[in-house]
Amino acid sequence: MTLLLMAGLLFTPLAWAVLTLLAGFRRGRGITWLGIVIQVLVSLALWAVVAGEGGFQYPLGGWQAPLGIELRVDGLAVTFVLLTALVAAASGLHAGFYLDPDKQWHRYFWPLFWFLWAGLNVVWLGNDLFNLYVGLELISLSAVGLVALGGQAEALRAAIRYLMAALLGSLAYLLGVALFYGQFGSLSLSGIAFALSHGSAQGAAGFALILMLFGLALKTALYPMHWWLPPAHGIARSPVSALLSALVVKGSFYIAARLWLELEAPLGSLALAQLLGILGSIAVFWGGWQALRQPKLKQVVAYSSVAQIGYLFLLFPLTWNTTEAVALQAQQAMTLQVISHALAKAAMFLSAGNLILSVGSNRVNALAGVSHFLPFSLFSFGLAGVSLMGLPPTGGFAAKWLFLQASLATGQWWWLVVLVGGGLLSAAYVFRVYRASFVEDSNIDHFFHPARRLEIIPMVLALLSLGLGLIAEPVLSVMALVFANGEGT
Amino acid sequence: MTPSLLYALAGAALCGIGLFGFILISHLLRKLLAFNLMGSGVFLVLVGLAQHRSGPDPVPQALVLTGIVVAIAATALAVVLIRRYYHLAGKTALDDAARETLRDQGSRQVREEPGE
Amino acid sequence: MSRILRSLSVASVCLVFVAGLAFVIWEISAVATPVDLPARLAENLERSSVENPVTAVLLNFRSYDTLLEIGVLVIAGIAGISVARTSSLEDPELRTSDELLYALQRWLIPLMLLLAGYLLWAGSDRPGGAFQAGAVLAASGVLMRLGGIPMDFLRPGLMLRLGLSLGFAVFLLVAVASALHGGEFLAYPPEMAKTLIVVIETVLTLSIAMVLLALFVSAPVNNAEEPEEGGS
Amino acid sequence: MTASALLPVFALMTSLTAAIIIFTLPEQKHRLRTVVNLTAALLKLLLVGLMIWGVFQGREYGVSFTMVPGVDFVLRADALAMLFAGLSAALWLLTTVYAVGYLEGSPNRSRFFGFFSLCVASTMGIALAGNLFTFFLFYEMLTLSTYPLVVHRGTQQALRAGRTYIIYTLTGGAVLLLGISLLHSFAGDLPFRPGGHFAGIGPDLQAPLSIVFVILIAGLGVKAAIVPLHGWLPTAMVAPAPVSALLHAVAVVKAGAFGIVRVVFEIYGLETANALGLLSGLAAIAAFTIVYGSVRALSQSDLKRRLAFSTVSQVSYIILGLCLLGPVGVAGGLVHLVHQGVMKITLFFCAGNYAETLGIHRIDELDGAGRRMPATSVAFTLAAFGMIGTPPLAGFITKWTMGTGALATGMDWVIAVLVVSSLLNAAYFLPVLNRIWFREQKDPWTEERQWGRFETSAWLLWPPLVTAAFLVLAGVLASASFSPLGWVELIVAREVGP
Repeated sequence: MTLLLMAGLLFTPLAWAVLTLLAGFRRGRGITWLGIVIQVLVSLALWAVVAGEGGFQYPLGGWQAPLGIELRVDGLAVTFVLLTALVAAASGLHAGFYLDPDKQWHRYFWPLFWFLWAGLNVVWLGNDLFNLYVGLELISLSAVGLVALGGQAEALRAAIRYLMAALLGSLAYLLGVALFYGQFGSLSLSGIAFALSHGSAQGAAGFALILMLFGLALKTALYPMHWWLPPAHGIARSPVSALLSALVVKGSFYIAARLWLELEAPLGSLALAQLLGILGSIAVFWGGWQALRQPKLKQVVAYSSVAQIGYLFLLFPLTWNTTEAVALQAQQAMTLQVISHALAKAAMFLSAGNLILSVGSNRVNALAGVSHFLPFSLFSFGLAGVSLMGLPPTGGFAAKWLFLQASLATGQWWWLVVLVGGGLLSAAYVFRVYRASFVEDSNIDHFFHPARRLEIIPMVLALLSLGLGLIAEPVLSVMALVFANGEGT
Repeated sequence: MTPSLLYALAGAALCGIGLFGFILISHLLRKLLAFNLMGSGVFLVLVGLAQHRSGPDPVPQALVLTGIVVAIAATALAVVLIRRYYHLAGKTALDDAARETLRDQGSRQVREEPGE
Repeated sequence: MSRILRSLSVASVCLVFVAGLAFVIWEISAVATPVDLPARLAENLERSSVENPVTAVLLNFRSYDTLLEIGVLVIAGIAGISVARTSSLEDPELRTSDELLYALQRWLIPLMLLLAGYLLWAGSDRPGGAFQAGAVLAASGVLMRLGGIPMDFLRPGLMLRLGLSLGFAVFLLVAVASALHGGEFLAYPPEMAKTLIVVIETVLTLSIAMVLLALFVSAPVNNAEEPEEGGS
Repeated sequence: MTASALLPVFALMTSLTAAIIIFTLPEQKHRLRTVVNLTAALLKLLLVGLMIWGVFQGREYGVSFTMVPGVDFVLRADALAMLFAGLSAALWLLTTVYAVGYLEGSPNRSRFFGFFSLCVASTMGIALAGNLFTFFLFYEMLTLSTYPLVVHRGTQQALRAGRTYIIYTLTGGAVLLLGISLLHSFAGDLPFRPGGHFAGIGPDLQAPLSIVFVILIAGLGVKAAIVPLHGWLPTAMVAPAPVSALLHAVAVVKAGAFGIVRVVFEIYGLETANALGLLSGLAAIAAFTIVYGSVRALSQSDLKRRLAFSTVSQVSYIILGLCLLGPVGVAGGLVHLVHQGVMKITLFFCAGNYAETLGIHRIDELDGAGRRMPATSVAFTLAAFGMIGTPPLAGFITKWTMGTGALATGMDWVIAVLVVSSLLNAAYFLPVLNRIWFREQKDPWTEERQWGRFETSAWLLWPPLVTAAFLVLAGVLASASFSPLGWVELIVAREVGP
């Protein structure tokens, strides 16, 4: 059973990448839908298995950890696998209607999409540092390919910028891996954590950890290394932007979080933890401020990603040298933030795409009077915005609440300013868009209603992120079980 | 000091040189070369450090082979993108951010495409 | 002035970085690793049915990495051809018109093909293998292309895409088939391991060459056109 | 889970469902939309009526489940909740009727009624919330759902007012969240409970509790329009009349005031809050707000603006009532929650009628309006006298009860505040009435419209008449057990003790 599930999870995306590469756009779309059904079912089933029986290690090819590659299938991993399945399915469905089938280069969307999905699954399940590196590259290159799709000058420029940042980040990570291998003779993350807890030298490994965190932070677009993100996410086609903002940046963050949670006790330091937290805080404010000033709709959303990613980095100061209960709370907060941001941001980009399709322009001001036509997409955009603002009952609120509680419990009150102020700033940029849609003095009479199926997909995502706060408890309970397992191994 | 350790240290130096170039050079192809220099440095560290104590170690060799393929793939893709960018925009470097905003707001109204 | 300052500051950052890295390498080299991976590898080499340990790691112990690595290569190929929209295949300027080079090509290309074949074969017991062979194959393709020999399969079309994905697809098929056969993934049945690995290597060679060649062809010709308005 | 436990959920769902249905209806389906609106309003009134009956007999309805670890979502119908829920259910029905008439023929009605229903759903949630966390959830939902109503007209002025509104309320919400999470960090998840949670706390908790109290009140005070946090309210009156009515009478300001009631009664407990020395400060601010609002109202020439400042003043009666400590004074404050709502909604309905029928916005245009629109003007006059506190109208009951309560607990200065405020009320309402009834019409009406056989559209006329009748009845029948005062006495008996 698990064998089949793992086969489905790891190899379906790869196989579908090949199949869709051979087909044209329309046939590729049909094939993709079938694949999406399979992937979602497999992800759900795996999640159910882990929720019921707990996590497990999965040695590939039958070779145990230091020699071969072992996958770690625990609750956090399957939660993210499931999240990926949901968001990627939504983006894939949306793209099928959104992309113009007659542009011949759009056929390459499907194979790149599937490779991206495959890479994400590699990262969620990976426990081998080098395997994670390959997974990261799989993600980065397919993401760059997706951004460049169509090959216009602006898109190319964004893609090149993105590629350069991604490559530098990967190399920094790989250098850290090289140092780890030199010191421990193993590539398995759990193996290294085990060796460290049994008294290996630590100074050198600390340097390696910093290198890896730097590389991963660069790929996650942590301030001040965020410069590549807004152009890339802004220029890409909307379903691509959704994938990039919702999932791709989370991949590198996830590795950073895993590294930190496994290795922070021996290798972390107060300064490093606080530094990451402070950079995250600056990102929250800087990203929010920039989002407020962007003239283009998708740039607003892209800068909002910079801000929302900032919250994630509060994980580091809140798990360093704190009690188990607080650390757990911070991890739960991080997980909820990842999930809710992924859902909300995907909804936002997809609905932004619909709005742009409707009014024929990417500028925020062009939305004047749009609410007149009651576009569903505007509503989805607003609902997703509620989650970004961190208002109840959304998942964003639940995450913020847990972060607040963790900060208060550790006495690190300064994060309160970030959490509360950041929420207000995001309200400001969301309402700026909303406000534009209520302006009545423009006389737009032309409004193109996108197909309902295009509008329903972001709506579903937005509702999911809205309702996440209400069902946070069951979602987190699966994760809590897992964290206990994950730390035990 | 064994030769392997020397390789590793040389790799460190290459990383530094590559990083210097990567940050400072704006010409895209040369930036890419700097990246490859850095990559070679990392591979040297990976192999040299591991082989320093126990002699030839096939694992890092295999890793480096994999790494090389990945680096080649990335490089080749980057070259295609850069060449095409040069073909369309006539530039060998990315514009800096300041000029970009200027162009967006300037008199040359950028045509807004319906599909963004 | 600010340029010099910038260079200096970047240089000092890089120097500090190198110094730190060198120091760390020095430190690490002084202590023994807790895990002795080469020894474990040697113990298990028999079971992998490949004599060369590097090949064994690549195609057996860590074959998942290799599978994904080929995936990365295919992605690069796809992304490359997706942005290529020039008919540079027909561009006469790219062709050499030197008779001497033509003549040299006729000698070189068969030799290179031979070399590629040898590298592939050698992979099983000494350094060498699919990637090296593929690179040589691609190089001969580049020469042919510069010599103006028409290679229609490089035009965007089904043939090209088939070529791109062939190696990856076969590798994947083997992986899945081995799983369905009852074992773990990527666990080759011992009696067939050698054959399978040779088959994989061969198709991989072809695909790798194809990807590299496709990327070479995708890059547009050298002269810049007028910049397009707003990137339409 | 029994059906009766689900009553609060159903009460919430009626308007939520209505909102969803309305959003999906096409713009042109006016009749269907009206039917949906009225059905939902009637259904909700019925459900709330059922719950009131149950609560009267001592039953409690409620559901709860865990949302985030450590925090529960709780809906609970107790006597205090039913006071607010009953008020909003009754007034929603009337406002819906009024809004249907008011927006006849204007664009964007689907959007308007959708958010209108959402707004009422949040109000219902605020009423039924069983702990601070749930309260906060609906409190923020209210903020979001009222924004589109405030900017409904889409003019520059409306958009500016909307921005002011959203800045004030979201900042208030953020401060409230801060207070709630601070409280949560040292006291855990606190359900609302008569008597509060902090009776007999140790001295080490006193300082943090006091600070948190100030933060909570500051957060809630924005919506309750306590001076100096009232800035949004007068600007928000650019919204359409039904929205102003809703904002001022039922939803927004009342949500703030109701929150303060909950915090003082059921989180801190009246005794504890007083022991911490927090209530005298609150009383002083409330008293100042009462006088300040009235003084500012004097100088406003725009009718709705004058009414807005009057709201600033009147809402603080509720807060002042709490600070009177004794059961009688508290009852006076609480009953004003209902009385002020009924009177203010009447005034706004009438102001809307003048604007819609005759194009009157400024007070000096009102000359002779009484003759043209007698029914509306009678309702307006009744409500204005109620505000001033003339017996036997509703406002008098409030002021009388509060006054007796203040005397009982020895806070004589409150009497002075009440007297000054009544005089000021008279000073800004009587000139208006004088113009309506005793001046001759000067200029022709700027935008006169004829609506069938009444002085104005029947949809617009009946709601103010009904509310005016209600405010008379609430005064005359104050001693009946089902009058607002009777119900409030029930609450006080349960909350404070006899």
